[in-house]
Amino acid sequence: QDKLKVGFVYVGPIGDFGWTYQHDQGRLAIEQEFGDKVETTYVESVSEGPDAERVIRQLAASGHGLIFTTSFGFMDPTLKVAEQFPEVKFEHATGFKRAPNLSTYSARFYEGRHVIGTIAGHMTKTNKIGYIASVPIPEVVRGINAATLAARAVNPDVTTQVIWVNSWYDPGKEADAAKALIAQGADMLMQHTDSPAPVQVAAEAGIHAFGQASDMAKFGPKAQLTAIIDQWSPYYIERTRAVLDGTWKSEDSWKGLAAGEVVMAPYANMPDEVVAAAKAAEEAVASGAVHPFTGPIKDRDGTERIPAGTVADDGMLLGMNWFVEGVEGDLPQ
Amino acid sequence: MMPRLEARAEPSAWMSIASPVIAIGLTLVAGAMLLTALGRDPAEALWVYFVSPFTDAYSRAELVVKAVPLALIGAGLAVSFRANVWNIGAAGQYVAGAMAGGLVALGAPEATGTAWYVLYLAAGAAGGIAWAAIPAFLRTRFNANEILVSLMLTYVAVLLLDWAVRGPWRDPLGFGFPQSRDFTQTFHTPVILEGTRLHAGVLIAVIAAVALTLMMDRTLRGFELRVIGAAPRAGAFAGFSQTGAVWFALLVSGGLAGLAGAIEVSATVHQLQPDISAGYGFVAIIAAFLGRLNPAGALFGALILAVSYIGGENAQILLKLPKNVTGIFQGMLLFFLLGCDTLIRYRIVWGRRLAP
Amino acid sequence: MEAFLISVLIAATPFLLAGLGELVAERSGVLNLGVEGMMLVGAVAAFAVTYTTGSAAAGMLAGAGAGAALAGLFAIVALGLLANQAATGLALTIFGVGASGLIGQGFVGQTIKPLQKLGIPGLTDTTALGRILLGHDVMVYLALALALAVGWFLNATRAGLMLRAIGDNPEGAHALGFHVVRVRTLATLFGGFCAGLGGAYLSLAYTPMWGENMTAGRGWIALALVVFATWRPGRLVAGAYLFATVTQLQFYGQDWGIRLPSQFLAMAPYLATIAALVIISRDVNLTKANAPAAIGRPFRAER
Amino acid sequence: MTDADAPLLEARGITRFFGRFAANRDVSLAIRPGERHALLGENGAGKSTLVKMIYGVLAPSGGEFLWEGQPVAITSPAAARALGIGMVFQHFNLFDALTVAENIALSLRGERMRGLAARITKVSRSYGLAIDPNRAVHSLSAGEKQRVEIIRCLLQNPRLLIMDEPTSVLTPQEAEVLFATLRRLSGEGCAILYISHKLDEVRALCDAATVLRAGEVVAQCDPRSASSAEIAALMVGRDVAQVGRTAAGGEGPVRLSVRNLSLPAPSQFGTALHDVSLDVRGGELVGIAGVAGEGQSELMQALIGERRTPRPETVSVDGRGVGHLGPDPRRLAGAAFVPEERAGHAAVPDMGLPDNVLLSHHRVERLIGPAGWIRRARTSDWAARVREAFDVRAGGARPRAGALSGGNLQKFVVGREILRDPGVLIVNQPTWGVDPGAAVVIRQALVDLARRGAAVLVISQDLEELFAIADRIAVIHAGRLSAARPVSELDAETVGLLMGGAEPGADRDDRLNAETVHA
Ligand SMILES: Nc1ncnc2c1ncn2[C@@H]1O[C@H](COP(=O)(O)OP(=O)(O)OP(=O)(O)O)[C@@H](O)[C@H]1O
Ligand SMILES: Nc1ncnc2c1ncn2[C@@H]1O[C@H](COP(=O)(O)OP(=O)(O)OP(=O)(O)O)[C@@H](O)[C@H]1O
Ligand SMILES: [Mg+2]
Ligand SMILES: [Mg+2]
Repeated sequence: QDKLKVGFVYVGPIGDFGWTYQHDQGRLAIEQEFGDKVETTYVESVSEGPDAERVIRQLAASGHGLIFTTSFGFMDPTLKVAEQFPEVKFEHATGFKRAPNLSTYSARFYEGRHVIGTIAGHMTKTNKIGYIASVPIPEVVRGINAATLAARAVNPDVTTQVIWVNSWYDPGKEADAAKALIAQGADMLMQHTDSPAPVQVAAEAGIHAFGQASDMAKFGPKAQLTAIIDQWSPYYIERTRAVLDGTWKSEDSWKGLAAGEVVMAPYANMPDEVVAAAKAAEEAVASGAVHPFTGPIKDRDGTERIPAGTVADDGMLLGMNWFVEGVEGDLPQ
Repeated sequence: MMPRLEARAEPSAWMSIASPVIAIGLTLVAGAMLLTALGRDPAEALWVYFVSPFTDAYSRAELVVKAVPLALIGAGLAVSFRANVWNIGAAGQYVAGAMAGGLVALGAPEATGTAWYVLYLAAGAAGGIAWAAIPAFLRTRFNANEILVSLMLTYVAVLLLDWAVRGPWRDPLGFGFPQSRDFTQTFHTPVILEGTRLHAGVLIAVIAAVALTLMMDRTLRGFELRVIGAAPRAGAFAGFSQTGAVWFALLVSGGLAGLAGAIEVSATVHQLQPDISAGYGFVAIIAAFLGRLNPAGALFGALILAVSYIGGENAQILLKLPKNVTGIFQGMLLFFLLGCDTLIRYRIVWGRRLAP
Repeated sequence: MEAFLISVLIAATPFLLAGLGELVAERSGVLNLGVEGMMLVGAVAAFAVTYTTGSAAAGMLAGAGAGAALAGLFAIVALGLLANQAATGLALTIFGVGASGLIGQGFVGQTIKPLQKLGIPGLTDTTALGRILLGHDVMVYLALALALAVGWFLNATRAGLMLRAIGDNPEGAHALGFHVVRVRTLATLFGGFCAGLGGAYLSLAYTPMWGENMTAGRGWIALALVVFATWRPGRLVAGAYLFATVTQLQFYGQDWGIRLPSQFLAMAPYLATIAALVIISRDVNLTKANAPAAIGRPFRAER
Repeated sequence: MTDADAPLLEARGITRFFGRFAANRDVSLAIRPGERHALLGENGAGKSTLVKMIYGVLAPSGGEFLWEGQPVAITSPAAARALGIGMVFQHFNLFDALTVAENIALSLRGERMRGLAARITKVSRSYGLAIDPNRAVHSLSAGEKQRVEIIRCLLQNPRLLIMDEPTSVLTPQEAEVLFATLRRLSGEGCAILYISHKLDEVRALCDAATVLRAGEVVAQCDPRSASSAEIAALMVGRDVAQVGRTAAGGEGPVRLSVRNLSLPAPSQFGTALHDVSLDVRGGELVGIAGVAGEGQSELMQALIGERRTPRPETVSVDGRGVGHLGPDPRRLAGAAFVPEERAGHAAVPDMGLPDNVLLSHHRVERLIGPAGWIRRARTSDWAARVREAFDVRAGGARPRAGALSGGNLQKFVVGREILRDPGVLIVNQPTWGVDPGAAVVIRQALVDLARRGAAVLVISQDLEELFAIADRIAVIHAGRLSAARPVSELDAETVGLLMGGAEPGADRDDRLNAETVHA
């Protein structure tokens, strides 16, 4: 009878096949793992404005013992409710405010970007990567930079063309942006938006693309080289277990390939030697042998941001708001 | 035999009270059918939707919190629609109001004192007014359709806010995330019930709605708007200015939407971020119609909508019903209400009436 | 440039389809603001049917039918029960968003084969003009054909004449024995049919997938286009292409090095719409000439 | 198998309810081929209702129609047209945005547009009703619009032609052309069912008449052998009084003066005003005659102040230039107005009578308190006084203006202004569509007001009315106003010629030029 109720607050619909969809996969994994011992609940499409606090509080008040709030904008409301419900454990994704009963977590997606950058560097013939970017926040900028650095490490002539679509999810716009990038000569499409539309466009145009958030291979079986999958299940299962065991404590988790939170979809549509290079890159990052942001790194104005021989610390990564050399496109300051 | 509508000699006073009740009843019935089709127990689901939001003090306070912006905007829209001015862009005016307020709150981090808070609210209203002035100007000067202009400006306002909180107003300590600095305590709308989020905005909403109702029913200005809305040529005969009415209607509704934006931000999230509007501007249109285009009625309409929202959240939590069901409920409610309002002026007769 | 023009042609198609439907409805005196809702329901129905049957044609029809079904709801409330048309249309949009999301739940993340591209071997691939003008899916041409058909219908047929007469003076048309409500209902259904097709185009061709709210405001733009076109099909075609051009500019513009915050580029279509509205509307004679005099006005037949 | 002796159309016991109200009760009448049959009755007697049933627009609640002796169900206008029934409606039934040919095509089934224009031209020539089939209807004058309606019927080779108050928009000369057409048609065997309030006209044209009162047939008579007074008495059920007139009082001061008023056309559908000048003295009632659409509404708008001129002196009230001011200051200066259209212009149909008093009196009668607060009690009081003084009948204690019958609403909007005792009263179409009884009340009130010293200006398309009440008459044509001449110097013939634009400087070509300049 002592079921643990686990609540999730989503920013989008579970039907976005992207960010929220993957979190919901994590929720389902909890149910799978713990069966009768847990009960899960979710509230979708909660706007990051005034409604969030009420929803989170409602979950806390209705007997949920562990609550995941899965978007940055839920940070302050989560903190506020956490203060009111000290016995409830809270987990906030991508934020930076913690409390004794509030943990934060995120995933090092840029590690995956390093891998796809490596692949793109090998595969591109036009030396031009098209990058469909959602909104200019450090998370997105970091991904662009990681991919560009890795690609240029393989092939110094590569440039990355960024188009902002100002939306995390708008299939039409994403498709239009993809076409614009292809028209500009890009033969590799990367995206930091949630819909599979760019992969479809790539498939149609006969070029290659990388999926985002989930494996989008079926939207372009010939086009997708790999995808960076958000794999929240290991973390969700671990944290749920911790609550069940009574070992949960507040911490900041930022794991990547090594922990299986960032997973590369099966490598496809590339020569074996590129697969090998991709696997090597993946392995190197996972083992810690390579850090995607290892100096010397200059921003595109030529200023040295990371000196030779050092790696970027997490603080720098979290606040990254400059483009490395080789990135083309606007970056609002 | 096909049903026909037959005009009543005079609008039915009884139906004008009964119509919303019937509409809600029909929504419940249709909702129950939908829930049954989804394989849920309709009684339980309807209880969660429509009763559970009233069961504890916190939820009741939340109902009001949710209703305040809807009521403020809805009351203004009621005035505007009555004057036959179709301001569909309240969402944009709401955002503009929040931004104008933000200009004060972020620009004066050191400020203390109620005067500053009042200035903040005034700026919010002014922001909404400024944004609504654009369709007013284009309509009166160039005859441009205010429905479309105000609607398009909503997208523009949202993008402008997006740009501001990612650009010039971005919190330097916010790790680059799209949000402004927190407003200082000076610019927080005071909470009036400890332990809840119930804030003083509700007083402003009630005062505004009552004042607007009195204005519409009892003053020359309201009469003027009603005449121009009902018979523009009679308005010209009376010497009322059509242009003036368009300006007034848009500025009042825009000002209230702007005020709602400023209040909401200062009462709940305490900072600017891209997603402050939560669709209020659009939904407030329903609130206005639920209140039968009467500003005080918009209070009632806003409350009903708040119930449907919070009930919808509860249904997700307690019954794991998808969010979209809430949208369907709202759509149905509005359909039924509009349909039932017809009965105020018409009666339904089956077949031909051969003798009285 | 070539890709830009191709993108414009494709992006214009959903606007054109939905706009033509609304144009016919408005010409009969019906203002249905529910285009966005009808497009969404059309999109989800088309996807669902294509996914389950594998037939894109069946999907198209289903999308159109679903749009028409929603329009039928509008007709009952606004035409049958004489409710305020603006409010009914808004309700339709709210309802459509919810209903499409609910229906679409099981179809998220599923794929279908995109709509077949036509193309004339030899012509389509070899020349730039061939690539730009030929080799699109059938809907691109169908939308243009529909524009021609609507133009012909309105201006050269007796039924079109009757429809215009009803939009101009329903009382008079009634006294001549025309079935005002019936014709308006049909026009409304046609509007829903076309909006549904426009939605279907999004989920079958533009981006062959289903996602909640995937129309992203295109229905509202279609409404604006009708006013922009001063209720004339020919101008609607021009407007749709013009508008698609501005929309595409926000992406190609970033490419072409227009250094503006992307938000400002994203505003461009909306600002352009406003500018166009102002230019068109300031000439009262231009708007009045084709504006249906009785638009939005309820009509009740007494017999 | 038609009965040769049977009437062309026979109505038997026709009844029609609107809700509980019987607009027609047990109405029977018969029309023979070639007969010119008048349908008479005061406003609301049920004339239009009856003919709409004959034309299939409305369905009877009871009774039956016989066509050549056989019972028929006329279920739609198309069915009526198939039988050979044509109808010219009381209120024009044309589509402004369409051309003449398109308008006509709409009522002809299976007609090809291509040949139609030629047929229209042919028929219109043969009946002397010239019209250009390709013109847009909104650009036509009222008389021309009516031609379109008539030609529309003629093209169907009608066997029964219904005309509902066709002459209210025609000059006497145009009416003559119409009568000639109708006589010729009936000579060809076509029956005519003719509705009019103008009894002289009926007596000259028709050879049979049915009189309705309150929805019931009260008499059948031969109009040629009855006097107008007798017929009027049958219609109203009592003798109709004449307007009592005393001679105009001596030369009062000029209270209303219009000086060189020119205004461009408000839209492509409107008429421009050219250099209009006129003086009305206290104690005097001046009439402006003219057929519909010659600038009356535009003049009225300019006089009310709905449209203004930059120069104050274009319109003066008691010597004060108000041409640049809106309606309220003009009212404060002592003027009062009754525009032509009662529902929607002079009154808001959806509002009650007190609110409709407020409409024109809010400033002048101190119905507004501090801060714009409406003085409810005073306003209601005002409305009650109007109702009492002018015998405004309406159901319910607080009726909407729109629920009043046309005549009663007209009495209300006229009474509302007269009760203010204005120094200047300007009225457009004071008794349009109002029955003889109510018309007398209104006309008498206008005359009395003038005799109390006010300047009264009456714009009317009804010449008989103007001759009955005006001291001087001017004629408006194509936006120009002729000099006002004393009635004693005028006769209907002269005025009619002026109305047709016969006099100097104002022929039709000129009007067309004026329109293109301002378009
Ligand atoms: N659409 C309607 N619905 C209900 N009642 C109506 C309607 N139209 C008219 N009436 C009723 O019928 C009566 C007569 O109205 P109407 O305006 O048609 O009369 P009329 O022919 O103009 O009469 P009058 O002789 O006074 O000019 C009024 O009492 C009114 O209440
Ligand atoms: N649609 C309607 N609904 C309710 N009452 C109506 C309607 N149409 C007509 N009536 C009423 O029926 C009565 C007869 O109207 P009708 O129009 O036939 O009168 P009429 O004799 O033609 O009068 P007029 O001389 O003013 O044209 C009027 O009292 C009128 O108000
Ligand atoms: Mg009448
Ligand atoms: Mg009549």
